[in-house]
Amino acid sequence: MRKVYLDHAGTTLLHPEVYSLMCEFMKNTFGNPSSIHSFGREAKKWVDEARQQVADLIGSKAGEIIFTSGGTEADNLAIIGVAAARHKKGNHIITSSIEHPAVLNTCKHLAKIGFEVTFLPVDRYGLVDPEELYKAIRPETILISIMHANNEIGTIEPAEEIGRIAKEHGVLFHTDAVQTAGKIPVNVNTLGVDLLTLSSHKIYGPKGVGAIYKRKGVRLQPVVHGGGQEKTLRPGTENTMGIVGFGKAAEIAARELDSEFNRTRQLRDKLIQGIKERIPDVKYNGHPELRLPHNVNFSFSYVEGESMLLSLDMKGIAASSGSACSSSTLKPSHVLTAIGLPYELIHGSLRMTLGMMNDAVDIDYVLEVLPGVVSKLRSFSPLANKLTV
Amino acid sequence: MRKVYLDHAGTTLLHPEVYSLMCEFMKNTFGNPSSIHSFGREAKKWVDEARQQVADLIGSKAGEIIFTSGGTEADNLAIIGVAAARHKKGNHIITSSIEHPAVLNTCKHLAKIGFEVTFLPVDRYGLVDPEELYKAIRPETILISIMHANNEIGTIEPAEEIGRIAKEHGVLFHTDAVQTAGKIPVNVNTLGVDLLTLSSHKIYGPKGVGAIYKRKGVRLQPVVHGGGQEKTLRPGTENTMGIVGFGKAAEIAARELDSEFNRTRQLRDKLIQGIKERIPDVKYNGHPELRLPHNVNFSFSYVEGESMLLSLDMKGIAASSGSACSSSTLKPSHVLTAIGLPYELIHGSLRMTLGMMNDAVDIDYVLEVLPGVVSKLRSFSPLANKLTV
Amino acid sequence: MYNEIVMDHFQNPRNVGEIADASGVGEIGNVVCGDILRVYIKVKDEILDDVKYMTFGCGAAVASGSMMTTLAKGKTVEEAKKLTNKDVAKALGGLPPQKLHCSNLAADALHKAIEDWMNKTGKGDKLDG
Amino acid sequence: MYNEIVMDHFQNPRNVGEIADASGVGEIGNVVCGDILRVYIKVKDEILDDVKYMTFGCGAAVASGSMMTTLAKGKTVEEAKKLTNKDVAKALGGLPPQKLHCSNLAADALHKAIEDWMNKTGKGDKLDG
Ligand SMILES: Cc1ncc(COP(=O)(O)O)c(C=O)c1O
Ligand SMILES: Cc1ncc(COP(=O)(O)O)c(C=O)c1O
Repeated sequence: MRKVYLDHAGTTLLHPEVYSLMCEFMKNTFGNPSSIHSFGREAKKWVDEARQQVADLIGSKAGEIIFTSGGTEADNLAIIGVAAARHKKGNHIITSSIEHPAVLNTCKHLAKIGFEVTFLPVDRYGLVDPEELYKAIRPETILISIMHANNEIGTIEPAEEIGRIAKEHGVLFHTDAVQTAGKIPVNVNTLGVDLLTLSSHKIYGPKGVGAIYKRKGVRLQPVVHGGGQEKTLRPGTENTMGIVGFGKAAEIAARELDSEFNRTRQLRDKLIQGIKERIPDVKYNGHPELRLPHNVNFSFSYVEGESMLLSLDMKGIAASSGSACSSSTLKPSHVLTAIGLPYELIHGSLRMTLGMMNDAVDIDYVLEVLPGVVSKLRSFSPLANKLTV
Repeated sequence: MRKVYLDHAGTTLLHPEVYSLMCEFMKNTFGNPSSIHSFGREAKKWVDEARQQVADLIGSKAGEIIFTSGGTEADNLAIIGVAAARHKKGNHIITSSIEHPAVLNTCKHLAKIGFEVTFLPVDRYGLVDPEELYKAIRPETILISIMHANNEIGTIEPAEEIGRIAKEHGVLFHTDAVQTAGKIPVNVNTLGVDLLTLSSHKIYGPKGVGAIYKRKGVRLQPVVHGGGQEKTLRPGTENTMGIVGFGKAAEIAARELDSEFNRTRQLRDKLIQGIKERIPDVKYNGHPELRLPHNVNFSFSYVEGESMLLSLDMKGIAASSGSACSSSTLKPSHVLTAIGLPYELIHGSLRMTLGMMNDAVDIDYVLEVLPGVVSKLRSFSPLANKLTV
Repeated sequence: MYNEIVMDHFQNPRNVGEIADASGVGEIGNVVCGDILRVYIKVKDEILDDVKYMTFGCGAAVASGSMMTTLAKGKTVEEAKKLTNKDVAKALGGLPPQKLHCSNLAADALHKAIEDWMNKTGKGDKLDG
Repeated sequence: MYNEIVMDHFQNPRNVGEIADASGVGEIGNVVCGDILRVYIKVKDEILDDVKYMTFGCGAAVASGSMMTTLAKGKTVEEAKKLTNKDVAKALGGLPPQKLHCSNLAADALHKAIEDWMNKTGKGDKLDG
């Protein structure tokens, strides 16, 4: 059976070059980069190189990159780190209602311990309104954390404008660029960010490693306490093999950004077009233009997402959904809720995210399989029959 | 040149079986364990197996293992997690003055935000006195965190006794077993611990992965906030390849515990004996019997540790030191300070930790090289000449 | 995640559809939580001569509906009343813990359909539970 | 960590030892911080005819002492007074940032030795800095 992996926004396979390098590294280099001896110094060299590679992907300096255990920890370090370092300056944080749980739940945690958090609404495409942001800023605002692009619906936020507004008010700006770095151009200076989150496993690097970009001079307090690693901002023996893999993945992503952008965008548009043509009663989610090149998100009336996922999986197609039943928390997607989708369409949502593993034949295969899956599930849906019979 | 790695307490190489398994896993399995589709389910199977392997190493149930990004994060999760969950019960924590910075600095952080922390002293061997612990417990004590064995001097603490005292007082007991699990028998029930920290890279597993054992029923709050992974206690996409490697390493460590214990202990005793015989003016640090089988720690009068490390390194020997200059924080070892060593001997300390990479020929080589290194440095030491000339 | 029995019932759900002249209809769930199960029964001589269901729901819901109808069909009304959500989950060989609540729809919907039939036919007071 | 020049001076430190009939001796550092550097000078006709040092210290301290003595030897006292810790670090091709403070011992100890000689010989007031 053909296998079609359409969950690249969830995680990616290792790029073959990353895989080779990691195996080579793991075989030969095991030192602790903090050690003085030759084994340690050798490991440090690799970590330093990876730091430069990651910095190059986002136009920063190597010294501004702090490696973490992933995007989630990087988001926490940025937000809690600023909150703890600046709480005497103010206690107000602005974020959006469509952030990844790593940002959203961190902000909710801060709200519980005394910070005030504004969760900005978004429009039906998932866009934050810079006007609203402007109005939300108070004298005690210390941080704006708004994602660069959304992981579910692929909408790209007006980060540059947000960066300008933040700067104008002397407020720090953090953006979660987990879904954009390596997919669309990301430059910390163009964006005007002070803090930016990266994750390795979304760009064909290993899982369990990420980074926070911290503009020189921005003060953070650590979330995790311990030894002196990563300038004491992220203590713990470095995940050297993860970092080495991440560095290589960043280098490759930068190198292949343009070609992959165009390639996946074409596949994306073919898939979107095909679904609209072949399946009735669908809703296209997210922005038509301000959209990640690899993101497709539709809701199919009358059917439930997990059932779709299972049916597709049996045909070798891997995708994801914002339905309550397909999430570990059993809650419907807060992103689809925020863009105003009714429950039925949230539960009936399907996200397909393209990447290195896909080609045009995959899209043809999906377009062949998906209509049958949807119509079978609709055939015994009480909603379909209430509404259409 | 012969290479002799004597820093196994710092970090270890990957066991060849771990290496092979990780490469195989990395090549074939990349799914996100939280995903419903076949790629995700396949990854989850591997993670589940690793969880069982780690549980088996310490006699716990798989459901009591929470994977983290390393020993440091596990220590933080245990201590901050309990403090946050139990702060209404009390605000007092007891630890020792020779903990790893991951525990020590976490406790200091809690002290800064309003908790009261007792740092128990140790005797000249590095032992905590259970009597003192007993006396330190107050009605508002919520947690005792005392390491199972010390990473610098190898002293094994009376954990079972501490466990009994904790239980008697209804206080939770956390132990950092990073240096003991896989080296000496560790069983969560025998020890009577509620929380126990593990790190993979000390037992021939990959860096950047660890675990906290949490006895069923013990409540923790997460330190890092985000998605639902690891029962929401440690969110973030799982470091699957790290976890898989850790699991295998745990399995191997359990299998080879007895033989490696005996093998390294013999090498250790040969090295200790040899140093005492060949080098004058040395001080043996740590306990003569209650000691990790692979730990050797000496102070050499009149010489500075980093100089020793560099000199040894040039001869292919990798070791570590508690001198200020060899640490990233430029502070002399708090452990050697706590056992009452004068500054000169702290700066002149040398730790050699044995493991899989060592055999008897290594020890002979070290015993051949080390006396020359020490006497050369002593030859131009103002301390040696002030005192002995 | 799901075992083979569940996957079989999900892939080939038994007794899906509507019964035009049903003796009773019961529906449980709502779009908010994401699972709806509607059951049609045809009662003849106090026996469930036919049972059909429609569902908007996850794999567990589809399979539970299928298994429930399979178990209920041919049973007397009294027997069918005693059919529990647990029985359904058990017959499916178990469900993942976080999915148990989805399977809880199936027997409940059946009981509602029976209740509907009883009300219509005046066969007695409201069924409890 | 250290470059080749530093490692060379660490491995083969120049001018280690004591001068029995030194014109001046200077010592900087203490065991608490972990670095001690003691400098002996032999002054002839206002020239540093010989400079030797002893050290208890890290690689940077050993190398800095070695480089400092190499630079100072043969210089006039006035020239030697102008020798800075920076000069030593520079001649070593640079030191890791966290090690700069160790190298700061070398020129300071030399200045102390010169001061000692000046005090002994009544050559003038305390040298500053
Ligand atoms: C936008 C966004 N932020 C953060 C994360 C978390 O990253 P990680 O899985 O590396 O913790 C993800 C993906 O999971 C994401 O899509
Ligand atoms: C006793 C002890 N605890 C904690 C740690 C920290 O573990 P990790 O390096 O995996 O963060 C170490 C080693 O570094 C250790 O020796």
